[in-house]
Amino acid sequence: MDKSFFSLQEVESSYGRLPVLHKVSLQVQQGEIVTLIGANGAGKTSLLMTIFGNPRATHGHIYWQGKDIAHLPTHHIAGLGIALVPEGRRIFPAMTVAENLAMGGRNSVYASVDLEKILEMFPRLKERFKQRAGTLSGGEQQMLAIGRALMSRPQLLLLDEPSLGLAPLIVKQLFEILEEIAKQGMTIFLVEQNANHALKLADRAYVLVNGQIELSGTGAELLDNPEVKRAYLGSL
Amino acid sequence: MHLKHALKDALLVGVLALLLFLPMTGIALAENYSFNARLHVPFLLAGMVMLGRFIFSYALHTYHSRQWVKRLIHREDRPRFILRPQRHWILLILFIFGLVLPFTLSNYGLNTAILALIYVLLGLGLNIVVGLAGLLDLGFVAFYAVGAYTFALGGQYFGLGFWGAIPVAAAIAALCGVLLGFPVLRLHGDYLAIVTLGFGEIIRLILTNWIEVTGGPNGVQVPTLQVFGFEFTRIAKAGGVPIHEYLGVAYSTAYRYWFLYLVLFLVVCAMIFVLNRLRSLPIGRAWEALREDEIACRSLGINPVTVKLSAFSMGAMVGGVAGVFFAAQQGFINPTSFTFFESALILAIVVLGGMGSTLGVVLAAIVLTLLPEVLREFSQYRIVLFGGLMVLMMVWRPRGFISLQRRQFEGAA
Amino acid sequence: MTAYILAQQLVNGVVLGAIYGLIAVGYTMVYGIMGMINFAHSEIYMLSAYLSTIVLAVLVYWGIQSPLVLILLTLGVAMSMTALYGWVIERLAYRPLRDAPRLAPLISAIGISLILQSYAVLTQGAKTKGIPTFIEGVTRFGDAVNNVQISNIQVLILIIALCSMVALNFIIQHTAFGQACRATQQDRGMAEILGINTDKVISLVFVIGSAMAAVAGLLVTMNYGSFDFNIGFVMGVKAFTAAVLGGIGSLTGAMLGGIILGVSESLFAGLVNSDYKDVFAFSLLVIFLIFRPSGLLGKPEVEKV
Amino acid sequence: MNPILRVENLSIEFGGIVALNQVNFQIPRNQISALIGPNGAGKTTLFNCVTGFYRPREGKIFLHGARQTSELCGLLNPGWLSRDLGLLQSLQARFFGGSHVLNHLGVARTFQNIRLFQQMSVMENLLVAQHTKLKGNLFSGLFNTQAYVNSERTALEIARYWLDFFELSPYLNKLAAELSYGQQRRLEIARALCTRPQLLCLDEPAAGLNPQETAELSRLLQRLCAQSQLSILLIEHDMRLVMEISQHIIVLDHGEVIAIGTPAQIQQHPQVLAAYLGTEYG
Repeated sequence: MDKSFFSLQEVESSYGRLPVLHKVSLQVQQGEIVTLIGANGAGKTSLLMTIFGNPRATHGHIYWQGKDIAHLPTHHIAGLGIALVPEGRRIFPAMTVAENLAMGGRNSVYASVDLEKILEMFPRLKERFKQRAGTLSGGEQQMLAIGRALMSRPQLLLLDEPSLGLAPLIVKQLFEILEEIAKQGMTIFLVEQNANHALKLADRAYVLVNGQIELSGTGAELLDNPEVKRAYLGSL
Repeated sequence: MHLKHALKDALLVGVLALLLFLPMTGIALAENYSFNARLHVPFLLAGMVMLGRFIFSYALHTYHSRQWVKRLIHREDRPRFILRPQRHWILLILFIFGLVLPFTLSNYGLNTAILALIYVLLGLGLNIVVGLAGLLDLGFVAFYAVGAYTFALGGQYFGLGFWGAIPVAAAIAALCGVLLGFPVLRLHGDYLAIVTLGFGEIIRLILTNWIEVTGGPNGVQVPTLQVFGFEFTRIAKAGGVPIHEYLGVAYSTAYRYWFLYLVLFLVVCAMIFVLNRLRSLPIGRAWEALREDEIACRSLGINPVTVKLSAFSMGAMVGGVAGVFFAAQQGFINPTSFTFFESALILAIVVLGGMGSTLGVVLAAIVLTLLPEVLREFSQYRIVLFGGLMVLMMVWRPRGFISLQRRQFEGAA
Repeated sequence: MTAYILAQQLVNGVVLGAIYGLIAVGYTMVYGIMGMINFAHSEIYMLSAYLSTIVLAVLVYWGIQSPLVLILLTLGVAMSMTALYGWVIERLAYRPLRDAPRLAPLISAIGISLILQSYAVLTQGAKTKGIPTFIEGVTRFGDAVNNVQISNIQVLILIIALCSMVALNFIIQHTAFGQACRATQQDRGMAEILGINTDKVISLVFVIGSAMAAVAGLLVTMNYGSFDFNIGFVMGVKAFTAAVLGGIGSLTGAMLGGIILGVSESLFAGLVNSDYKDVFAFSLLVIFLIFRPSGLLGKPEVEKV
Repeated sequence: MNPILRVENLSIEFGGIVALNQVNFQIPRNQISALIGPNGAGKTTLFNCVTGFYRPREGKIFLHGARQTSELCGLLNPGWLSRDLGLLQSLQARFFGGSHVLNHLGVARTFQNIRLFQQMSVMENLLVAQHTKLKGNLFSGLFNTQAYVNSERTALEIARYWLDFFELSPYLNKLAAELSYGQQRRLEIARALCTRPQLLCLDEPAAGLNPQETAELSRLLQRLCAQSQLSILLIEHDMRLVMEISQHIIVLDHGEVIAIGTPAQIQQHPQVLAAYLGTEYG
């Protein structure tokens, strides 16, 4: 039994015949912010989706609080205290903000308490509470997606490229909010292309290349790593 | 342990089956709002289901049997057997066999053989639309009806003969295909299916209700078959010469069937040849490409509208020709031959033959027409069987069992 | 005179439309959630006519006389039986095809409808079946010659249809299941990630759709008094037309589309030609699909490249 | 600059959200140009406008072909009777969309998520691409007339040439679905080239490729541009590849062009660094 809070051990998965992950092992300790960076198509999103069983891991183990969850159906995993803010936000556009948040908290007994807190954290959502989610701006939708994930009172929050398509100012706000959430004791696993922001926020980081973990270390270490600089931070 | 599990599983399924079967099979509605109970039937059926389920779940308790079944029932998007390029002498033997066959059959056998060939033709026609171009047409019977009525009404009003009817019916059916195709090509998959279904029904309703022209539900007499001035009747009806008098042999009804069979057989052979050729021609490739990915086709400069229309009208044309033969064989047609059920049957042929496979469609058409004839007492379960097979094929082998090998190209020079 | 005929056709049309709407619900919900036309839905409706007649016959045989008890019991039993059929069909013929190419579930559905039709013929015979009229009485507005009639059965149809639609709308809009259902409709993968068992949701949608078809089945048989194994087909295409008219995926749209189709079809039959009323309905479907495939209440799709 | 493509004031929106806003740029002839920017910046949308899959709300796109200059948006949104298209094609464009016409003018593309004809063989994929170039109708094909045989021979030769170029010759009879991911990417480019384009648009050609495959692709693209009269526009996230092969870069952010220039210029551009490459690393 692995004692760590959350870990992947030699996980492999594929979409049909196309392999996406190759023996990925990583771990996240309670209270940490861990980030995973990598180029487009490196398999970052697939990794998060594999944790949720779609595609299913064809090999390896995913341990959550000492239990292998690699074979659980997707809808069971949410009930275990893991929440995902997916790539492209994937809010329910035809539902109101209120309904979207309610969807996140449907299995939580603390839903009404948490709703207050979340609306406090994201005042914009409070203003638009009865509005259809599809009419929100990109940044607001991202806040909604995060709020929705928090509604289930998760112990581990997975975020997939939350800064995608957002203006720099909004990205800055977003990372402040993530920092705030982390301060309240949330464990965060952040997948980002915006390596610069992510590495600054993270305690530890992994670099994914072609479905394999190539590098790992503390955020600061990787920020100074010339290889990382070259490939992901754009200075040649 | 697994025995207990299997028993529990079987019991559950059995109770469910009993619930499902109880009212429909256990109670037969009779005249005057009364009913006859025959409760043994649902129990029998449920028992069978239970037993089957028990054997199945018990057999699955080992890892190996599970793996084996998993492999067996795993859906495969490719046909199981791929035939190498056909040997010409086999084709020749089959061809000669087909030519000789009618002379060995009784009138009843001849009729069945002709019907089988008509379904082969219909299957091949629909195969172009559904199998190759991937457009689900549920109103294919409309073109069949158009062909049949073109011959019957054309003969009645314009003195159209059999030979004339074939190209005219082909042209009119193709035109109908284009007319239907143009508006509906904006629709994708499911919508297309339902609109073509509606179209088939519209044609049938018009045939039923436009009594002054089509004779309505009473149907219409098909002109007597006349070829180069010869007739196949005992005495001349349409001003020609009865063929037995000309040849100086005794009259037999078989002559007409022989003639029809042979012409139809040649048409089917020609059709198979054309289809085979088409698959390696630009248009056939474009149909398949369109089925695979329409957006990619557009990016390559292929006009999806003309390609779809060509598939639609080609298919319709073949359906129309089949209709002429049907009318000629029946001698009398009415709208009841052109219901949705007929469309579903043709679709079943295409699906069971493995969509897109010419050989498969030919075999499926022959088997599906002959099967009920061979298993007479079984024939009432025929439709259940077709339906079940359709579901099974989709779940298991959506692309059929057999297919011919694709065209092989030589390597770079 | 024509005003009365017009009014009468209007009444008949609304009643007919209510029934179309009930069946359209099944199409629209399944299409909304799975993006496929449940072709077998019309045969479920056909089956429900048999089931309710059988239940009714058995109940009468057991000596139950009161019309209200009869209707409620029949409705209850027929709905649950039909729902069971819907559930089993989804399990056997659609669930294995979740990620198959688009045509596959449609063909599988056609297979199922062939099976159901012939199941009805094999077990109950091909003859037309009857159902006794046990609710009589007609309300007339106007004098002896010029009048508009509404039979009590028609009133009952409207009441039951309205109640079921209101109930269904409440379920979809305000219950947890309804929310799960809408979430699944908008993004199945995300709903699954949020902990919704979407397989169960889809099963339930089939169950609900089938139960609504059962309501329609009983009401239609009570109204017309007879049915056979063929009634599903035309009714199915028309109900689907209603669903498209209203905008597929929308419950209110289904009801609205049903009423519009029912009324316009009755008016066409009364004013133009009753032989071609089905042709009219089908043409309406074709025209709508071509010029406004998103229906009256739906939103147009954006093509994804 | 002698541009092959000129985009003027292009704007498009989806459901009220502006995806492209007043975009202006030019693509030089016979060079490799790259379109970069963060995810969601509108790159693929722009691609879809250039290749005819989206109709922009306003703006013009000019393709300066070898023989004529065409305004692409006008072809997609013609009047009832456009002079360039003729009556039938105009009607079709109005009712069914006419994106395929752009390919006839010399624009070819690949897709981010590979769109091959999976159940057809490699060679057939390449022949489908030459559909419009194959001479003759149904009957000339059925009866193998000389004209048809000749045009098919030419098509096969062209297909074999590109197969050879992209090192796919050994697989010509395999189904596209049986190829590896990298081979599928290359086949998709070969297929686009079989339509004999003047402008080739590649949507993330290196996505999902491993470093060797990417290097190989880079070499092939450079060779391609050097030896044929071809202009290439590509969307790519792999900055190493972009900086290596492209002579001209356009940076898009939030639907607007924020910088245009050579790789060296782009790497120094403050706004680009802020929006995309990271603030402190320049």
